[in-house]
Amino acid sequence: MVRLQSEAFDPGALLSGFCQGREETGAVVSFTGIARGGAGAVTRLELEAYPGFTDAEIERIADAARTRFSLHDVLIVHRIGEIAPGEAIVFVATAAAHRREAFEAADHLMDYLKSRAPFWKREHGPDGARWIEPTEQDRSDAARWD
Amino acid sequence: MVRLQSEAFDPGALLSGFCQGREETGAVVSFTGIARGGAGAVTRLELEAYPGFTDAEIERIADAARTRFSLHDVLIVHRIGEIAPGEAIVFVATAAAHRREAFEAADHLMDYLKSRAPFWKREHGPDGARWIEPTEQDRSDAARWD
Amino acid sequence: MVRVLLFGRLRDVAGWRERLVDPTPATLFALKNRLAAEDLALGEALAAAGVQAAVDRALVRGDIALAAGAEVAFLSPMSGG
Amino acid sequence: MVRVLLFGRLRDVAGWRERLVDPTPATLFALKNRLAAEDLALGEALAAAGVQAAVDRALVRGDIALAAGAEVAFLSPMSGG
Repeated sequence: MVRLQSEAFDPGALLSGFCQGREETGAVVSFTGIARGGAGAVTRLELEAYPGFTDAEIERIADAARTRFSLHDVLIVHRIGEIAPGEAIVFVATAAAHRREAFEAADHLMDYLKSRAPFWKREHGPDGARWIEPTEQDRSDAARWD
Repeated sequence: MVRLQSEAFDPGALLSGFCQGREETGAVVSFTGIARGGAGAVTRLELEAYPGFTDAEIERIADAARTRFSLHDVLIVHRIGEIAPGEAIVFVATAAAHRREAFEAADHLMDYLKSRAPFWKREHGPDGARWIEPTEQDRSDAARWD
Repeated sequence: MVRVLLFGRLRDVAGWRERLVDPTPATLFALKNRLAAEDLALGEALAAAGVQAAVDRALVRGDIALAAGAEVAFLSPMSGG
Repeated sequence: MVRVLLFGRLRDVAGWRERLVDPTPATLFALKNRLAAEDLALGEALAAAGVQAAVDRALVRGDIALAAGAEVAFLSPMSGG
């Protein structure tokens, strides 16, 4: 399931729900991305999605990952709107029979989300605002799975 | 922190606590290992540790991972005693500035725990009990980090 | 009439995020030309590397005919999540 | 006197998980010999591949002198977590 939401969320509550009632899932991996304050350089993050497009794109990647890594389940929750340092931006959880698939799927989904998912992100700080683009590292991380 | 406990735990509650108050941590990865029922073949798992030895060994590996992967924090909770299918056996969480380190550290710690950590594990099922040893896959996974 | 949406930097350049363009331009390129004629800076920004277009929420490469009521989005280079 | 602990399969073989051995054997090997003399099956199991020993919670390779009050653990091949 893929969810974009402007409300803050508790990654632990998401993980609890995701782990429930799994008798044949051996491995659950979660990734939580947290907005960093950069020691005061960033006061807030602004994240925009194109509703109906961004979620459909992510859903497509999640479906492909489900097949590629034999996942039992996958959950992606992404914040949009204004995000304060210390708040969770993204939560990805993957469930599989064995740990290798669960780790690789979560790793892969995060590489995709960080470099190719259709979001527009701006950092606000004491010196004004700036648009963020994926780093070279983000791009080469994502290319590992192509 | 490393904790061995006989009480069941909620991985989500552990993740919530672990994520709190982190303004400079960009990435938290968690792994939850769940006891599988094997479609009825396993009715319960029995896991034994050597208190004062097992926890010290795991602590040593956690400390090494903290340095090797520049972790901000690491938490390992491991069940001992009797475990029912669907219950969490192990929870590992890693916090780092960036996702690559957090993923690799969690992956590494799990490979260690699955193949080399001093536990003795027995599966109980309708056909009796059998001792479990690491699989070839577990051993070669762990050797990736040597 | 088509609905035009701007995302990311493009919005800063144009000073708007959404508007209606009437009558319906025949094609995507015709729409771009019309926006550029009204706002040179936006025209340049739309032509910049990495800017993509989506028609009715599907990415489009090259030109494409526009139907009345279409939703056309111009997407600045994406930031990732 | 030393405290002897068995883990994993070794316990199934011996039928006990913990006992005191008195007087204190001079070395680890002397302790093993004494256990083997009392229980042949346990002696064989202790000599099997992959069985390790820990004295006072530190792994030991080869022989080592034992002090009175030492805790000696014999560890079957570990299962992992």
